[in-house]
Amino acid sequence: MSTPTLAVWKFASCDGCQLTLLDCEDELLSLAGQVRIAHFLEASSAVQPGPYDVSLVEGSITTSGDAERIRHIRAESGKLVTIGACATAGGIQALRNFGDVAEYASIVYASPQYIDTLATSTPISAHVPVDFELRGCPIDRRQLLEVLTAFLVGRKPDIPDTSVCTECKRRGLTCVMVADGTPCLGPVTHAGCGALCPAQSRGCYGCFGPMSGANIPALLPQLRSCGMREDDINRIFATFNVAAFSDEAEKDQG
Amino acid sequence: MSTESAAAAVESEPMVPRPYRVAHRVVETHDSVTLHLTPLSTPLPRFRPGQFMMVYAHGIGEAAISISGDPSTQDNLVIHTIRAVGAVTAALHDTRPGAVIGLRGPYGTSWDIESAARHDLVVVAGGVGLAPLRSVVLGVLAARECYGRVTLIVGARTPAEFLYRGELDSWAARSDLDVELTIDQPAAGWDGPVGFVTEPLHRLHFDGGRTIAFLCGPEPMMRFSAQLLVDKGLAPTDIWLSLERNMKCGIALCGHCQLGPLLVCRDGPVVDYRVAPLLRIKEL
Amino acid sequence: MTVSLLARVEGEGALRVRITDGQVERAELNIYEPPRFFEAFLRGRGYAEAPDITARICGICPVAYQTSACNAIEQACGITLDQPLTVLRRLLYCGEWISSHTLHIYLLHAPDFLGYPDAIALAHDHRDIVERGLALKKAGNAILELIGGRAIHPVNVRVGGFYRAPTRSELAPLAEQLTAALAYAQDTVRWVATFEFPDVELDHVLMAAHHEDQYAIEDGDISCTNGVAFSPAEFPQHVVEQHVPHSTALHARLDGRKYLTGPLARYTLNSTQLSPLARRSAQEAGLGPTCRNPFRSIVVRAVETVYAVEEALRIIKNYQRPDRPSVPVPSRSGIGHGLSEAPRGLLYHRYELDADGLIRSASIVPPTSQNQAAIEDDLREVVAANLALDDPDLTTLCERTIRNYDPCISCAAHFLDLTLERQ
Amino acid sequence: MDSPTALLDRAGLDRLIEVLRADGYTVIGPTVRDNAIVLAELDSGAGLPAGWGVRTGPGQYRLYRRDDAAVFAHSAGPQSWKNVLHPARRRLWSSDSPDEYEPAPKYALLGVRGCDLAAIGTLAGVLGAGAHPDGAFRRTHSQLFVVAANCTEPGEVCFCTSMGTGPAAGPGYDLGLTERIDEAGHRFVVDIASDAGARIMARISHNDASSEDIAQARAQVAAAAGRMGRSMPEVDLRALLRDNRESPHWQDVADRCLTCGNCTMVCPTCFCTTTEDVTDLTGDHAERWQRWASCFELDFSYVHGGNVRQSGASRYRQWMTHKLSTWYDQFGSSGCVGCGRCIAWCPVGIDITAEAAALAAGSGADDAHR
Ligand SMILES: Cc1cc2nc3c(=O)[nH]c(=O)nc-3n(C[C@H](O)[C@H](O)[C@H](O)COP(=O)(O)OP(=O)(O)OC[C@H]3O[C@@H](n4cnc5c(N)ncnc54)[C@H](O)[C@@H]3O)c2cc1C
Ligand code: SF4
Ligand code: SF4
Ligand code: SF4
Repeated sequence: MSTPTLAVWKFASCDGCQLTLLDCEDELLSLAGQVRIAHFLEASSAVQPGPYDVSLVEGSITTSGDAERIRHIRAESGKLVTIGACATAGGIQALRNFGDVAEYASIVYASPQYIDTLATSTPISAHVPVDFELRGCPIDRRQLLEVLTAFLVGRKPDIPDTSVCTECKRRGLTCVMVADGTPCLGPVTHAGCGALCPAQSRGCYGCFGPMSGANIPALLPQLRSCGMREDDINRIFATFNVAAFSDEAEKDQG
Repeated sequence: MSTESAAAAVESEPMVPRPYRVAHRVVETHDSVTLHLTPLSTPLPRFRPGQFMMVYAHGIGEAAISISGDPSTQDNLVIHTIRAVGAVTAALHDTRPGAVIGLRGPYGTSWDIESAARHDLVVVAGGVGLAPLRSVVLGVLAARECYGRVTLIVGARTPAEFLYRGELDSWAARSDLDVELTIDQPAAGWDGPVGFVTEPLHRLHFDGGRTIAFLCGPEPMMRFSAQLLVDKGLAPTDIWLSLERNMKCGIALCGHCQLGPLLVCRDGPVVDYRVAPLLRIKEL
Repeated sequence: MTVSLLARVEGEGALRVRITDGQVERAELNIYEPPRFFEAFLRGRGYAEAPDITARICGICPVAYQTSACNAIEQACGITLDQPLTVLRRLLYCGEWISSHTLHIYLLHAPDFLGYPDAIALAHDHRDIVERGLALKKAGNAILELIGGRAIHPVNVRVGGFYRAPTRSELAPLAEQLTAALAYAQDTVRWVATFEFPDVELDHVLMAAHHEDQYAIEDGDISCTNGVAFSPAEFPQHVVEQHVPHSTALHARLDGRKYLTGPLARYTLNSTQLSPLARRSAQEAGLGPTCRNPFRSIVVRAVETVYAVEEALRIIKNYQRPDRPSVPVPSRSGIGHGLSEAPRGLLYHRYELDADGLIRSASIVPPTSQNQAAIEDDLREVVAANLALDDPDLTTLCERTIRNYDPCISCAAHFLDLTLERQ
Repeated sequence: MDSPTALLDRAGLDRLIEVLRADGYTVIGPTVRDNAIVLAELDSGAGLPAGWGVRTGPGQYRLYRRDDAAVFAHSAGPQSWKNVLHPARRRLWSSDSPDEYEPAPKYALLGVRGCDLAAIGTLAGVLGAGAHPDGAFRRTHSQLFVVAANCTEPGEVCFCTSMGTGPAAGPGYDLGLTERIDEAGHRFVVDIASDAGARIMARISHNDASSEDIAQARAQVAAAAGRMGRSMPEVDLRALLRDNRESPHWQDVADRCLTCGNCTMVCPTCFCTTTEDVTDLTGDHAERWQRWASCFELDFSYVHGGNVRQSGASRYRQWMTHKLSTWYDQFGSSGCVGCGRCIAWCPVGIDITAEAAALAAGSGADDAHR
């Protein structure tokens, strides 16, 4: 069997998710022994042409040029895995989907006439078929390794689509919502981080986006009784996974 | 206490797979193969028809797979027919002779062909549902004289999707076995009956009280067939079907396979049709 | 000549140089990063959200964003941190310096000096060296993970301090890892000192944070090599950003001049405040009290890594769990300015808050956009001095020139436009 | 209840911990961490939650300072003995050493209440008593030393009386303590229920328990039975749930339920697990792990083609019906012991007793709401 090739691509994003790959200090060199890293600009100037067995895609689509580029990448890729909230849900920049882009541009740029950008920030899956979506802002290192190993050996990645609460309890943490009255989005948020925030006595703020079938309306009264105001609640759902949470909330309404 | 011997301890580690070698691999259909497996260490206990094994593909995972071999032989061969639908089954499907896979089992309840002696039998299989029922047919044929009329009805989506095609033809050629093959939709080169297994079931006559039915296939197929047989006078306790639920352990430890009061891996997979009210409840 | 995708920089950018009749007509660093509009999103958000939101501007230096945001908002709300909390913040920041510097040294920059396309190829021939780098980087990440919860976008930072302060015994295991890391960091200085450095001296004004008592990391005032010094609140009066048409990037200017922030600036302005060990390392590596050779920035980063590891060890040794993890922050209307020394240079934030604690306006000036004008200037000079080289060699040289600055394009992205005409 | 008795003072309790540790036991008991009383290894009696009490309610748990120094006067916290006996994650097998297993730790459990002692028995019925028992559970369980604590301080969400598991600890312990604090001091009436218990007690200086102390201890525990914060409706719960599989009330609960799985995780008897088969990057080294799973997880019921239990209603029904009804069919007992954890630790305070009452009331009317 020839060595499988891995490519890493970037769209609108912070680089954090691809950095996660370089943060696999213990595994990086052995990974490099298992796969040929054929395209990873953040790490290498040696670029090899496609096709690639596995492509990791970071970032969201925010320009027409990028919408074109992702199609090429899809065509060159065996498995295409999106990494992170940007690529999977449009990221924080998807807030523009709910606002006026021209106005945003004028806030940031002195000469907004130079700026040409799509009115939306959309996930990769809105443009091309995706084989696997890895959640998180940023993704979790262990989950990234799990997905890579699973694809290398042909296994189904063990990435449970359940609540952060299940991880919180498995870790033996005390619920911050019940014991401290701290608002927490854990019950509606996709597992994967290992309940990082509750471990720091903080409520989850949903950076992994909603789990499937999240019952968001049922959580709202509890958030209110933990002292959140209506606009606080609206904002906490409208951050790193704004588009995904608002889709999930719509499903609950419908 | 820790004085337990290591062997005894491993005995009580029921989640540890036992290595088996793929001795022989038969391609059945475009997505199904039959694997003949021989033990590399102490063989697992003998099986009864309808029981299953947890089959492990190295590093990929486990799947519950029925045993399809002949219950009347005394060798230690384990036969499985596997349809590739996901990661584990695809990996098992792709193994080659010589490869080593892991087995745990046999687990679960069985089709009690001994108690069915002196009865007429009707065996109804849909798709891979024929895999466990092959053991029933082979077991019955090994003691054919003990049974009354034996009817085998097998449905598949297309002619190319019948398992054990050669064997089915040889069974069909026997005078002591009525074999009815049917496919879902008309297909070129097929001059047999077209329709679901319920068609022949509907057409044929069965003596309620004298007949025992063994069913395996998709759940709706089993429900319709069983209901038809009840309508034809069979008692629910004479209709035996094999259920399928998510299984992680196969030994009543993991909780995944619950169907109301039943742990399908332990109280099933083979159950009688008194299970009907449970099957009717949505999302149970 | 166009180098159309820069490798081994954070973010994606391109460099374009136009040479007409043997003259460098244009040298541009184009950044492909689509705009993400952070300043716009921040309007109307609660002040407490700023650290988490701005962290997402850059995955390489999230602590820098979180810290500058906290500094600015704490100033706006009129609070000061308890001393132990400031120290904990510095410890967290040391983690980011160690991890980010090591990333740059081993994975991005060193391959240039040794003629490898990347660290993986380097590991083929020198596995022990790359493993040392990874172990050092891991020690930095261990600090970030222990205090922050995770290395990228830590979850434990809040305006006013932390959500939870670690206990002394939780920190203790870090000391062991860092003690080993200190040796690796010193070896790193020795290693990079053996590289060959072209002889270049920059004459830009250098600007860095400066703190009276310590090598400035998590806070400070500003000082410049031309003698100008000012407080964070005066930053807008001195630094003005222009949206220049030729590159569409916002270029920052200090009192109308190009300037540079980053390791060279920090070292040149503050090197006397480094620990004796770090100073000794610097000396052994051939650095004087100042350094203006951008190729040697890799040595400065290595020296700063020694310092950050030592500093982290010192803080852990003296650590007592603070009485409270954070200082309460009452909301009030006001304006606050905050800065800190991101690994790549000075990072400035300014927020205007209303009485309910909502952000009315935000502005962020990251190091890369401050340095961009100077980088382009350098490029032009490098190209002009090396016109004789053939295209591939010139390309490599230009890339190296850019990587000297470790430009973080993600940081700069919210100022930059993708749809530059390219031909 | 005719076992021999003794009286220990507070220092005697500390000594008990010392002696158990000296005997090679890892002593697990209550201690304060992160605003809750959790179960963790105790180095000494100093780790006990002296003077801490808890106030609980649906979705509520708060520590408070008591005005005495009681160490067992608190009801169930976020963890149960399940965390020790059936850990959240455990390696089952490794391809490198397929025949090796880790030796079972020797645990002494300190402060096990009646409800929780019953729960340990229930778990043993599931994991240790079938045709293919869980080896690690069995080994750990078989060498347990259990110090029970009869409950004198039931909480707002407790209903062990309804389930017949408390407040007095049932059989299955080695030593049973009843904590007493009055003018005569802080002391524990000890029921010595096993030879192992007697051997340990023989090494600790103690007094005889006066008949008055014994009588008062018993009376205190009996009185606690009347102070349960909650109770189950007095109907045949097994039949109630069996007959209500298609009740519209399930949808009513589903509207409130987050399907987050907290109730199953805190439940001392919820035993469900998922198997993870993993490899390293090379694919050569394979391991099998087990972790707690929850019937609230969507893919818990996955079969090729989809999940059997999609709706929140069906998942809540599965959980509650299993606890109160189908557990009898499967394992011959109730799956619920009345500890109240699922009520306190449900982030939105769904109350199994109130839901049972609503089902019993027939229509599944609104009185299930708080
Ligand atoms: C008692 C019993 C006997 C079976 N006999 C056979 C047989 O003889 N031949 C055959 O081809 N198939 C049989 N199956 C079905 C087979 O177990 C599934 O197709 C297989 O588990 C799918 O696993 P996968 O990893 O390939 O697929 P995926 O779809 O990737 O499944 C992932 C996981 O979900 C679970 N799962 C998915 N589908 C099922 C299912 N239908 N039943 C139980 N768990 C499931 C398993 O834990 C599996 O590992 C039987 C199932 C049961 C319960
Ligand atoms: S998902 Fe978050 S961490 Fe990942 S690239 Fe986007 S902003 Fe960065
Ligand atoms: S702290 Fe949050 S994640 Fe943890 S159990 Fe409570 S609600 Fe769930
Ligand atoms: S707890 Fe929530 S916000 Fe925190 S890291 Fe995990 S998913 Fe993100």
